[in-house]
Amino acid sequence: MAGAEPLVALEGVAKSFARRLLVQNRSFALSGIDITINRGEVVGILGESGSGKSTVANIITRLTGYDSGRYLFKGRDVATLTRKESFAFKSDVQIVFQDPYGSLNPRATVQSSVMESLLLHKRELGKAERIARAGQLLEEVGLNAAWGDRYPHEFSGGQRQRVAIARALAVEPELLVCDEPLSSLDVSIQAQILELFVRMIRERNLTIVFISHDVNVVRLLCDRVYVMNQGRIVEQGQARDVLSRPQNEYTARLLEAVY
Amino acid sequence: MAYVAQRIVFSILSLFVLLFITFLLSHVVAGDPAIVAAGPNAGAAKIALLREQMGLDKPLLTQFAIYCGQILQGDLGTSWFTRQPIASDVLRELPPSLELVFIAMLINLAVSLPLGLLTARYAGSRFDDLVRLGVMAGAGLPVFWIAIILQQIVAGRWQLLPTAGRLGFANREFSGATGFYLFDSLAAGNMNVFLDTLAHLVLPAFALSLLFTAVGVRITRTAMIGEFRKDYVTLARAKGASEPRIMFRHVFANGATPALTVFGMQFGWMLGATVLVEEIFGRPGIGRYAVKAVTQSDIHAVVAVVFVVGVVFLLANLLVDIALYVLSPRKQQRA
Amino acid sequence: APTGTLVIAENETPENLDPANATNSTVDELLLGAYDPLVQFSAGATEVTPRLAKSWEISPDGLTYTFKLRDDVLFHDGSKLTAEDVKFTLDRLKAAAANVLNDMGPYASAEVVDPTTVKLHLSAPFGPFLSALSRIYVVNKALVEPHMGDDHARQWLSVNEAGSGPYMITAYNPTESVTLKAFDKYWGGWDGNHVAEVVFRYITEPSTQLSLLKSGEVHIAPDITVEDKIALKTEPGFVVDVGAAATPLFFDFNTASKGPTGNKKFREMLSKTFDRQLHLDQVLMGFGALPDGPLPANWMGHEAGTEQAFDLEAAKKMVEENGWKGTTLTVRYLPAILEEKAAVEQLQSNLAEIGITLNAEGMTWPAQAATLQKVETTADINMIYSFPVFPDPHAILNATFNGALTGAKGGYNWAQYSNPDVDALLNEAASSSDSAKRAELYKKAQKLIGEDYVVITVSNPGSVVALSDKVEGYKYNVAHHQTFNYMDIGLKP
Amino acid sequence: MLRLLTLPKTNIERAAVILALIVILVAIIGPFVTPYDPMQISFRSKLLAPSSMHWFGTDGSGRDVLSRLLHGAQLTLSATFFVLIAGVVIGCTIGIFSAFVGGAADNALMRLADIWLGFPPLILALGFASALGASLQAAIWALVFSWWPNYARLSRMVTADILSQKFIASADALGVPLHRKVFRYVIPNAFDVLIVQVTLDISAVMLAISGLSFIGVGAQIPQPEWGAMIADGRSYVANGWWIVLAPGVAIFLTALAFNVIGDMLRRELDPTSRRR
Amino acid sequence: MTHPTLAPEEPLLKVEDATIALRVGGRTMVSGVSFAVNRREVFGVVGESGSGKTLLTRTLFGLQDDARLTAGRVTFEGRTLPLEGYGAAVRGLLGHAIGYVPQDPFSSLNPSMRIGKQITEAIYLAKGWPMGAERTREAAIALMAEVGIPEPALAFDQYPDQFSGGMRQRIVFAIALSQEPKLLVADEPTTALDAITQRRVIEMMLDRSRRHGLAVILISHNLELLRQSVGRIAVLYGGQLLNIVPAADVGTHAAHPYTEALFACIPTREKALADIRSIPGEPVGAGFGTSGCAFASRCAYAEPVCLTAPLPLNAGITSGFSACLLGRGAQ
Ligand SMILES: Nc1ncnc2c1ncn2[C@@H]1O[C@H](COP(=O)(O)OP(=O)(O)OP(=O)(O)O)[C@@H](O)[C@H]1O
Ligand SMILES: Nc1ncnc2c1ncn2[C@@H]1O[C@H](COP(=O)(O)OP(=O)(O)OP(=O)(O)O)[C@@H](O)[C@H]1O
Ligand SMILES: [Mg+2]
Ligand SMILES: [Mg+2]
Ligand code: NI
Repeated sequence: MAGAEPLVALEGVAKSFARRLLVQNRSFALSGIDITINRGEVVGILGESGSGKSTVANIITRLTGYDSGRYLFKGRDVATLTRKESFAFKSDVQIVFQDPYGSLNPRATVQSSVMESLLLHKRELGKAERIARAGQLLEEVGLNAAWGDRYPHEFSGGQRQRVAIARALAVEPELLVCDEPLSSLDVSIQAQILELFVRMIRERNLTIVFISHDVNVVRLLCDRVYVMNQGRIVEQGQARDVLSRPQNEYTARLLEAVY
Repeated sequence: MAYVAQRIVFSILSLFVLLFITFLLSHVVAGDPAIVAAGPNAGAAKIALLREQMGLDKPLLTQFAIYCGQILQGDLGTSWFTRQPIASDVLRELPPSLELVFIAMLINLAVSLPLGLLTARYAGSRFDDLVRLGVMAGAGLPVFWIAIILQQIVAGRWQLLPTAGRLGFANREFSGATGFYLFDSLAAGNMNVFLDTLAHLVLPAFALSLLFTAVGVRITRTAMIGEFRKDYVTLARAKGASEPRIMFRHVFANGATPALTVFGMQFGWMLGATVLVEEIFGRPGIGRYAVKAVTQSDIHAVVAVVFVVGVVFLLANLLVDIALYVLSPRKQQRA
Repeated sequence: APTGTLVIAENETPENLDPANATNSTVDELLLGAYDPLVQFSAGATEVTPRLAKSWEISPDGLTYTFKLRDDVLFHDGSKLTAEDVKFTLDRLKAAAANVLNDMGPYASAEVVDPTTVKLHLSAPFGPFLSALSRIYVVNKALVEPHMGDDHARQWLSVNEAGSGPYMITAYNPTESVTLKAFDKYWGGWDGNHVAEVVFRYITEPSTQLSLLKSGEVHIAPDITVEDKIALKTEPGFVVDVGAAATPLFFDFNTASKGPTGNKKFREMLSKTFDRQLHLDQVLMGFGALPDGPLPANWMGHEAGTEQAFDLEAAKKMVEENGWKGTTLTVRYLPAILEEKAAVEQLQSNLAEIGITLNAEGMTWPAQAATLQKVETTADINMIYSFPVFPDPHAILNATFNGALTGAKGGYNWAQYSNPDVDALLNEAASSSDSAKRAELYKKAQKLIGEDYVVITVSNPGSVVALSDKVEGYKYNVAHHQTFNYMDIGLKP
Repeated sequence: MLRLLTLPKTNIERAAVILALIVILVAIIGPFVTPYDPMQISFRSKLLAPSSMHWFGTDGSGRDVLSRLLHGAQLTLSATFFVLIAGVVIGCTIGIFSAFVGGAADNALMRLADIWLGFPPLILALGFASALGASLQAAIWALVFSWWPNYARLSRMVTADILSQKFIASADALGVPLHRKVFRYVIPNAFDVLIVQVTLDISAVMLAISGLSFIGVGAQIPQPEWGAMIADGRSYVANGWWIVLAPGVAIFLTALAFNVIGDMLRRELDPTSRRR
Repeated sequence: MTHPTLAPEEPLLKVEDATIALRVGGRTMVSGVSFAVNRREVFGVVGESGSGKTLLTRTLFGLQDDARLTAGRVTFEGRTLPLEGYGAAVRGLLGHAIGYVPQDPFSSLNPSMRIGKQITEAIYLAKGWPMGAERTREAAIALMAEVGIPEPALAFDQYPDQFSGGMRQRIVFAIALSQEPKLLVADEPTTALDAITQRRVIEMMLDRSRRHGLAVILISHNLELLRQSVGRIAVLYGGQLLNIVPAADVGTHAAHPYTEALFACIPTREKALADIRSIPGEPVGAGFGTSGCAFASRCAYAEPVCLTAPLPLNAGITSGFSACLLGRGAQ
């Protein structure tokens, strides 16, 4: 992919959370990180709890801002996007969260949750078409389209995660950010969703940022990996290399601790 | 200490909100305060004079500043009804009410804490169901109604307790330095008066406390039940600690803290609710004074009561919070 | 020597102790024993008798009254009462524009002749002047003067007592109780059976008053319900005293109103809508006299038949003829007084039947008084008792109907009624001392008032008081309605 | 409404639901089914003890207590519901706004609500009512005035809780516009918590209104508001205990019924007791 | 029932055919569970979320109020605990004989009690005050040092909120160990901790067990963790105990089909993507309420009999066992 423009480029992005009003006691979530994601890549971000992984995900999807540095999306600095372009950006980048119980509106049927994506970003579709598309998407992620009029609480965790993925895919994003999509699922379901990801990566031309603290999953799924610790990127490179011959001392310790 | 400072700052802020509310009541909602202050039968000239004296020709913000200044100097205005400085009226009426609330609070705590703890421990049991029904019933009883009924039956029909007043006839001469008869009588070593005061307090305090006790039990139960679900209870059981030990050594201290914060607030609310019982039991007090003032359209006196009750409320909360903070070992966490 | 303690229940708390407020019975009953007036109406008397004044002379033109004072009167602080104190008292009341002076007519000034002689000057002759003086309580100048300030010592006298009467106010807790103790150096001496101490306990609830009376904690309970009083009549240990009161209760129509009550015809209709007989029978349970016009029927100068009889049919016809259906009126009254409430409910109920809505606003006396300061804030109908300060037609008619004493002018003419012919008749009657002539003038005035449909005289209630049978010497005093002659009362052992 | 009938688990809850429905029904049709005119004075039949003619007796002015009770249900309940609805509308607008803007404005608003909430509502209402003049309307507004912070705080807490959930973040990632977020996401999800709280508050508000009427700053004669009826009857407790008893029991039972229902709703609807 | 001759060493804890039902409603949540833990053995229990691991252990050790043992036999150190009044009987063993470490280190310490106090309280409850306050304190401090708390003397007087999750979990261990129990039950003691801390805590526990001869029941949903840490693993699924398998046999055909399938789901160091195979369908939770094998609906080998036949009761509870109706995975 050399030469091609990266899809996402974070350059020295930093972010801190103010802890308390007045008191100058800032905890740094991120301190000046650089991340590049090329089209078609599956990039893993590894790190322990609190290392700043979710913050990166939120910055990439523009759910949160950053204090300094630059974020280039398809070469454009996102800070310069107009309102309209910002809205369009949202159909290019989608996110799947960890907690399948919180990531769907409990008061909307799963079908309408999926259709909402279409309603907002595929305005050209009529209602019947939207319903058809939603059914199609549900089938694609391994759910029965006839279940569309059910509410999230009628589904298991794994099924909800499938709905969340269908909802994200509905707008046909170029980049899918997955923030620990497996970690709150049962072991046997984790494997199912993992297989779903593998299939999607194969079938769709998706670029994926896969955030996880599970070294083994990242090893299996990702091309490239960033290892984070305390808001910094401590190591990066091809997944195979980094995870078998870690250069960084922290990475080594992490790998060693993993069962 | 930062926590204490923060609480004090918050209380001071609250005081200003309180001042703002009372200012609103007396200067905006009630209409022209000069007319109100002048009282009936005042001529136009007097009203005009008052208007100037009270600074009512100035902008509202200046008026508010003047108002705050006056009140912070302890000047609550003059009652056109009793013609006395309201501050001295209120100071006279406060002790009997506080005494009443104090006893009602004791009843409340004495019932709520153990009952809350026990129902939390035996949540879901028949006993718990029964208490919960009692709590919901208690929370539905009109204070003034139960006061009338109690007075008629316990004092009237059974003659078990005195009907009305603060002291029995034989002790009518009694007076003390603080106005808190319970305290004054003890200080004077007069057990007779002490018991008499107490007897006169039982019915009104009980009537007053019912509603609050119902809420108190519920809150204590909720707080305690949360504690019982925590793993440290499991760990204590696993250590082999006995149930009483778990309840009193472990759960109680942790669950009582949030409950006590609410009891602090209840103190103020109870003081407000004295309006419903004092008149029925013919007791002097801030509640009766307030009702009187309302019916006399003595708006300044009413507003003063609102203010004073608010201040007592703030103080009670501040004291409870600081006490909890000082007693609590987990200083970092609370700060 | 006086012994024992008399406890009296009272439903309304006193505003203050200021003699300037002596028109208010709750205040008056405390001052009655604590202060001395120049002359007094004793319980049962129809004429004034000497008190501080040993004797008096009236100048032939009726403009100067000269009083000879007793020289053995001591104030409670031990100092001697002199003519200076009398002058000071009246000067202060005048300067403070006190309500008690409303009934003093054209009183002008006081003059000290010598320590035991004081002259009072009037700007015009005024028949009931002596009677009116019975409410002027003489204060101790030496004590009060330092507190005059710019409020004429109102604040100080509100909580302090400076009198010379048989009893001293020793404890004043206005929401709870007031205690008076016998003054052992009282000039009148303490012969006979008297109590050493009087306690007023302020108990709002009639039912509580009843309980306390029954348990012996109070000796006199005036405010329990009529039904309870009737029940007590037959109960051993209690006495129910019925005094022939002269305190007519009025519905005052706002005659100056721009609303419906400004219309005489409308008022005519209204004045037919109240059944006095029913009120007397069922609310007062027969305690009282059926009113026939504003003056009690046995009073000098009473004119019969000036007011409309109850005739709801006729009223209904008038409403229909004039298209008054759907009118909404407001009445203000004192909810603490059960009779007032019952009367309002009765009127509401009757008016509802003929298609008129009557909203009621319960208020207290001073609050209601405050609304009378302007015609615009005056309700369509106000309820008011006339408590005549002395038993003379003037005390009722002048206070209630004189255009100079409208509510807007600070008086008790709450109908805001102003008829120059009536005013002239009342003034003429006041300045005369010829009884027959006065009676004639008052009759004329009543006719005119009746033709203007100013008020409905609701009732002439008796004063019904429940007492423990230990109480000896209680007597109803028409001139001091709703008070108690505790200085004459003794307790049976 | 139908759902309400399927929720009760115990006999007490069933009884409470039935009682509440009866009370609401009475509040709606009560004024039309009174056996006697509730305002009609009839001194000749005053203070009659309960009998087959007058089930709950008559009061000091000879009015049928049952008729007044039935008529008063409408007055009492409509006043209560008005306070609650106005309180909810005002409180929730402020609360939801506060949660959305966050930051200093949020902080200030919530501190204000905290402080406001602290003051004894009865006293605050008393002050307000006396400033406005005594009437049922004044009492109602006085209570709204002192009640809104409850809902401001609650709705702000619930909204903040909802806003912190991931489904809001996914809505943000999709670019869901604000109004849709408020009406499709926040309000439906906050509804259950609010309805539980409102149900539990019914008794408190009802008690407060009748308390204000009792001390004379609420309903005026001849309005048969239940608290005012108690105030009315208290002079007669010695020889007309039923006048005080009937409205007191009515308040008590209504409050109890709504408390039980509130408790039941909390069990059934409150997400904190349901979420895993 | 007649017993075969006991092995030379009798197991420390023996659970036979334990059935657990909820007190309210009486639903059976866990049925027919048998296993035995030998002295000094580290015994693992694995199962997906909701399979009943916590419910089983908490009920067995008298810590669950709302469930009870309705059938079965529990023997501890050769003493059989009566089924009637089981809770009270087993509570008598807690502390001095059986220790328990709850899952969440953040709530398992009393926040308003100094941690030293919490440890000495445990010592007092297990042994009284045989050695006096001062010695007890020293013992507690020594123990804290042993579980790896830096500056234990200082920590003694501190409150729980002054410690990180890992430290707190060590303190909880110290509390349990201070009573010198014979059996330690740890319910997912490390799931709330990050990977590095997790490994440290587990190793600390294993080390302690080795050195003091402490028997441990380690509950986890992490099969890989157990495989590397314990000797035998009991596999729970839907409230049934399907397999007791030596750790070495996990991932081979020597295990129950579920154990095999579960292992196939887990990405490990060694596996390639192709080695990962998911189990179709949704896991059933404890108390699923049908007869037959709980796993039958998802099992690749299932035959009709699996849906209906009662599971075999396990006799050989001190070694391996497979509940497979088709005889798979049985030695
Ligand atoms: N809204 C916030 N306010 C304050 N601090 C925050 C906020 N969000 C995150 N942080 C802090 O920023 C740091 C990084 O958080 P982040 O959620 O990005 O970590 P993470 O690697 O995703 O952790 P996890 O594995 O637990 O999800 C943490 O120390 C966290 O406490
Ligand atoms: N008191 C109870 N009442 C009803 N159901 C319960 C109760 N306790 C547990 N359960 C149910 O029993 C099943 C087993 O729960 P348990 O907590 O034992 O599972 P677990 O294997 O420990 O899972 P996890 O890995 O999530 O801790 C779950 O489905 C749970 O919902
Ligand atoms: Mg994260
Ligand atoms: Mg568990
Ligand atoms: Ni056997």
